[in-house]
Amino acid sequence: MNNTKAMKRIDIVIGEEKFDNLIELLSENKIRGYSVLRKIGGLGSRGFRSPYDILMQEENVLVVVVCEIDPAENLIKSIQPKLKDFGGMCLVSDCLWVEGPPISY
Amino acid sequence: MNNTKAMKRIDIVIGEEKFDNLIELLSENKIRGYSVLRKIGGLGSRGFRSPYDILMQEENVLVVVVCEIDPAENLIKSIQPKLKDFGGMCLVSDCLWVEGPPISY
Amino acid sequence: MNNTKAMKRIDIVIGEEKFDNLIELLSENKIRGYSVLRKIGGLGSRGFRSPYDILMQEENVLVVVVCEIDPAENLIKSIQPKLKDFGGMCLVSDCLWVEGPPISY
Amino acid sequence: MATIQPVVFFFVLGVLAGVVKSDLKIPEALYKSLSIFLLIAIGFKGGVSMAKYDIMEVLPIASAMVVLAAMVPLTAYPILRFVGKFSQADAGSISAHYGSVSAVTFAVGVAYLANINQTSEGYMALIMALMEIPALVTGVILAKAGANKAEGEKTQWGKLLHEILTGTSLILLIGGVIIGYYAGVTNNVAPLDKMYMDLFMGVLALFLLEMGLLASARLKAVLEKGVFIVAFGILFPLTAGLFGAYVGWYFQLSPGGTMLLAVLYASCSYIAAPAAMRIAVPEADPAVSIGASLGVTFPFNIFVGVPIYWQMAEWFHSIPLD
Amino acid sequence: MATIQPVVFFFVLGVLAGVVKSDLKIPEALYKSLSIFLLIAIGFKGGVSMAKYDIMEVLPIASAMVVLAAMVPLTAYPILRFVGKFSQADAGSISAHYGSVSAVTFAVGVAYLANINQTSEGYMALIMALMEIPALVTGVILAKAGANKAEGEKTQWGKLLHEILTGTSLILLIGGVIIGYYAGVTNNVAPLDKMYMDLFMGVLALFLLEMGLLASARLKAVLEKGVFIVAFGILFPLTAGLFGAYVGWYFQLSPGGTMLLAVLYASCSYIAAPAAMRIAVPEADPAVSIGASLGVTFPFNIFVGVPIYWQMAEWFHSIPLD
Amino acid sequence: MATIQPVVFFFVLGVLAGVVKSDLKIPEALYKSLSIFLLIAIGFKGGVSMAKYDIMEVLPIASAMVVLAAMVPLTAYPILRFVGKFSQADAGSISAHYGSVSAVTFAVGVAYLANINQTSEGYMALIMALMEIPALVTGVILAKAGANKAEGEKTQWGKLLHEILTGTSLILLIGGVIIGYYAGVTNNVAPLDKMYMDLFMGVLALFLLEMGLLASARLKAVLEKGVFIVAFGILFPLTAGLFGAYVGWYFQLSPGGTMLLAVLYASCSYIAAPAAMRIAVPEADPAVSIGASLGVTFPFNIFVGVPIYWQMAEWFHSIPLD
Ligand SMILES: Nc1ncnc2c1ncn2[C@@H]1O[C@H](COP(=O)(O)O)[C@@H](O)[C@H]1O
Ligand SMILES: Nc1ncnc2c1ncn2[C@@H]1O[C@H](COP(=O)(O)O)[C@@H](O)[C@H]1O
Ligand SMILES: Nc1ncnc2c1ncn2[C@@H]1O[C@H](COP(=O)(O)O)[C@@H](O)[C@H]1O
Ligand code: NA
Ligand code: NA
Ligand code: NA
Repeated sequence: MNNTKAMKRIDIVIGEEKFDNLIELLSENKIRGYSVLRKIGGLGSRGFRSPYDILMQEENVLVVVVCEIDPAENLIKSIQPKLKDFGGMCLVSDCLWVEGPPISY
Repeated sequence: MNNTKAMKRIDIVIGEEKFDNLIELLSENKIRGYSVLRKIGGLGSRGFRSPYDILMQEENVLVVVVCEIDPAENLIKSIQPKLKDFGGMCLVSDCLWVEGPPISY
Repeated sequence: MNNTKAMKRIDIVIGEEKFDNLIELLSENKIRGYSVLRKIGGLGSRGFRSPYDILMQEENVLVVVVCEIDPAENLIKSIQPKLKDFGGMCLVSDCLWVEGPPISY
Repeated sequence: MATIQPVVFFFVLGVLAGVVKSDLKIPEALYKSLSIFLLIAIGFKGGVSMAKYDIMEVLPIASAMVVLAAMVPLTAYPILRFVGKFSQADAGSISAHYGSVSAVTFAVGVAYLANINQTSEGYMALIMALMEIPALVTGVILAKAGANKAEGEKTQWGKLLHEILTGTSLILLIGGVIIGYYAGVTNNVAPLDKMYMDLFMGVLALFLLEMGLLASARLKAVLEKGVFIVAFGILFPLTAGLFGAYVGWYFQLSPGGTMLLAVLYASCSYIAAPAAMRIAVPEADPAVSIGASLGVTFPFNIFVGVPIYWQMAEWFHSIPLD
Repeated sequence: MATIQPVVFFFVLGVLAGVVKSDLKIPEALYKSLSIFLLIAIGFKGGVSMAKYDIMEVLPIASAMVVLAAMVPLTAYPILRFVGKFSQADAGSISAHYGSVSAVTFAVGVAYLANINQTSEGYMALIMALMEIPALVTGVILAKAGANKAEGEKTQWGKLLHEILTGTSLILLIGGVIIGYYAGVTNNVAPLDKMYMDLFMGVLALFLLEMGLLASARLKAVLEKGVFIVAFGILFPLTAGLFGAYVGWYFQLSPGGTMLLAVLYASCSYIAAPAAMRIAVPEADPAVSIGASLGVTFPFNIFVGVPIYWQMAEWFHSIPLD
Repeated sequence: MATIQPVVFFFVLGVLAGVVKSDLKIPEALYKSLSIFLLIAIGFKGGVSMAKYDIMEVLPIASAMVVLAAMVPLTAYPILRFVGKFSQADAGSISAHYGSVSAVTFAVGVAYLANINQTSEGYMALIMALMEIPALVTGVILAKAGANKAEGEKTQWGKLLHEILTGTSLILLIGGVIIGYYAGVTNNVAPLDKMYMDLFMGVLALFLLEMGLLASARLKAVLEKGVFIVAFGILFPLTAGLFGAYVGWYFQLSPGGTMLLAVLYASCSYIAAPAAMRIAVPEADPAVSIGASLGVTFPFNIFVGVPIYWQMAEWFHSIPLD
């Protein structure tokens, strides 16, 4: 497609309690743009976190980072050793960034 | 990319009232990991569900399942006949799972 | 995969204050289905919007549009000139729509 | 006539905030919390004052008033269908909205009575809770009767009845009535009244503020639908209120109770009815019914209607019954 | 025996709403706001009435009652492990839940006393706040002692202690006690009591409504686990309550205070304990412990237990101490 | 000097909870609900007591005090720019924050007066509502005047004025004043006071708890910015307060009103000003201004400032005016 740029999209789901650590890691990697979605439930190796259960107080966070291919690889490399502690999941996929907005990647 | 594994990502958006049915279906399919996002608005065949309208009490749920290619195909097969009743949408796309965290797929 | 249809998925993240403009643009483009996620934080060219900070009152909205390839290209074309004003980001990626639910694209 | 109560000006404040596009927003959780509070409080208060009545005497009268409430949608339907030219589905759905009730309009009526030092029968809260049943069922029958059903499209009566009978407002109102009744009979009202009676007006104020914000957003949509629906939203409740006042007087309610029955017949729903119609008559357009209900009739009732219904009640009561 | 207080029927209402699958939902923000309110109010009220005591005299007695509370999980564990055949982790975790306390059960006890015009020692709120510490620590030791640890699995004592000592309930209860004490001593209770004392019962009612909804969802899960855990959920609190009543009487608490100590020993946690166990004993299954606590013991305590603990307190106090 | 009021210790409790990293969290919806309540309550209470005044007499004095408030940012700016070496944008933005007001600090002042049995002019609430206008406009002018504008960068005056004039706090305060005034004049205060007057202090307590949590998170950021901004955050409000006390005394306010004017001049905004500056001066760094305002000046004012402003008011009033 015209006026688009091939980029990597990284989706990370982790427990809320690790959010600060992840953000720090992103800023060490000089990531200049990401989105954060809160109050996410789910099933994983640590069991079910119901998004409807108000007694269970654990929630997940989804952080979506879109960046160029090189920084993406570097980010993956520096995230990978921490994933065991973070839990959750980390996905990489391809996308096209529609050019136009101020560059925040 | 190194240390990654090719997987399928399935995004399902349905009305909240069908959530329990969907979860049951996932567990029948032995899905071991998914994420749930609540309070989603949208436009679909049943009209507009505004995420800002506090009188409209219907909300959608987005369930993201990441799994290996075989279970993904099985899941799709068993979800498809129910989609008419569920409404909403069901997408499949490709992604890479960054290895490291406890396996929850 | 059987019973699926190749589609485009467009992810748009913008400030809440531009939401109405975006929805108008979608309906001008005769888009018949989208999902809206609210209360999204993030980092971008306008700085950090913490999803945990209750004093900061700005939030982002994520709108996901899934549609056929032609309308997607048209949508991109008509969105692009407005992106500078909208800020945020606009991504395009490929996906398969699992057939079955009432067609809302 | 009494002065307008301060509490309704909170509605005006909400409308103004909406019109000038203020960034004022009532959190959704607050809105829901306030409605839970109001429903419990209305039920509880009613139950406490029901403790003074003999239930066996009350039930038949109350049932009659509930059943007669079905007249409201039955009257609304032909007007909407044949004068207003609405589709069968829309006419049925709007009828159901106007047959059903608005707990907040009722609350404004109660506040009005308190203001002019009038009392009313406690079981009006119970009547309000039950009135939704015939109204919604009648509305759905009107919307569906004789219509050619497309293949696979069956009215989900089971689901609908479940929705009506287990709806938040019915559960909380009736629960509040029973607990209030029990508290009244066992002389245990005392510590609960600080919250569910003393704070009633203050909570109503906040709720009306929110209603104003919501109404200002809806009014535009309904004005676009033309003058008929606006006229209907004003004239129909007056008629229904007159009928309610007549029924109340006929069953020898106190003037206060008569006025509240008029308010119930005249008021219309913007919460329970939309939810039920979405299930039973999904082909109806909620924008019209909610817009007329919330954008036109609700403000009309709380400002102009309530004092008029009181006049009607007084007027009937000036007629010697025997 | 006094009549059942109206407030507990809000719990029944919540259970019923859950059972009939009503669309009634208490917003999460309301649930959290109400618990913040209740914790502050319980602490504040306790602090105000503590202002009448000499703290130096109170502290040793209070400490003794807190330390003795560790007996509760120590007794629960062998029953769960060897009679109930639970795994070490589950038995430890459930023990911690039953050793810990439920502020809402305590609140129902306080309401019961108010209803029968009995007073109690203000420092019971302080004891409640502190009791969680020995209960949770003992529970974790039981769950872990002697177990073969898999590589890399170390009990995170630091994190656990931090979780316990800075948990919401401990912070708000102790904060409330101190501020209430200060307000009492400086004669400044006046404007705060309108909220934290007068509204207590009304807020408790709303909270119990929510608890009913939650309990109805949990009960099913626990019933599936078999009859043992249900029997445990009823018989164990009776035993713990008896022990609490004995300890209270031994330390010469008033009858009201004796009953509240019985309530504390008998009640079990469904908020603080699950949070702590998730950190310290992640291999335990929370469905059993929360289910038993919320689905069985909590309703048992507020309906049947509280009056019985009062009987126990009266019974002990009919024994001459010297 | 009076003892410190218990209510401010809720702020300390919140700070402590933040410092020990407690899991205590105030739901966002509660925070927003409490601020809506406080703004309405402050306005309403002011309106009720304004009903005793002749509005035509009050308006010119009130306007003068509002206009004179523009002196506050005009004084702050050169200090910040030339002593503090802040950029023009930052100096202008911080000036706007300090020229603007904090409704919660005002509420603590009102509570202080109630505590020492002093009254004040009801129209102070109106002054508070209006003061934001000159403060924010002046701040933006200072931030922008003479600066070379990059291409396409125009101050969005229209948007800014809209934001200021339709902001939540202005709408709710003025709405509350008008409704309170109407209730006062028509003798209809009665049922609303149970909520908006009696519960004021209890709600303020909860709000201060939240403010403490927020302030503890902000303080760290501001301490990193160095000693100047901390000193400014303490010394500047003292100066502004002195000026306010002088103006109040000059216009012959009561001692209580004089003190409240000092509080208004001395307090600074952490809600309305940040929102306005984000639109008008996006290049300013909000971390400094909110940090100084919430982390330094707010706690200073509620603990130390308020009693000092009362001393100032008393001191001026010991001077014979004629
Ligand atoms: N590279 C990126 N990856 C993910 N989200 C982004 C990215 N850039 C911007 N965003 C999102 O878009 C919002 C607005 O961006 P901006 O207008 O550039 O401040 C941010 O707060 C993020 O939520
Ligand atoms: N296969 C998966 N697909 C989607 N989400 C997942 C998957 N595995 C884990 N998650 C998410 O990550 C969270 C934490 O995972 P875990 O640490 O493995 O319990 C879960 O609660 C899910 O929200
Ligand atoms: N084409 C689409 N793109 C994105 N989301 C969609 C699309 N179609 C439907 N949805 C989502 O699915 C929900 C339910 O769809 P429906 O059952 O068709 O009304 C909508 O409210 C949207 O959130
Ligand atoms: Na009606
Ligand atoms: Na216990
Ligand atoms: Na100021």
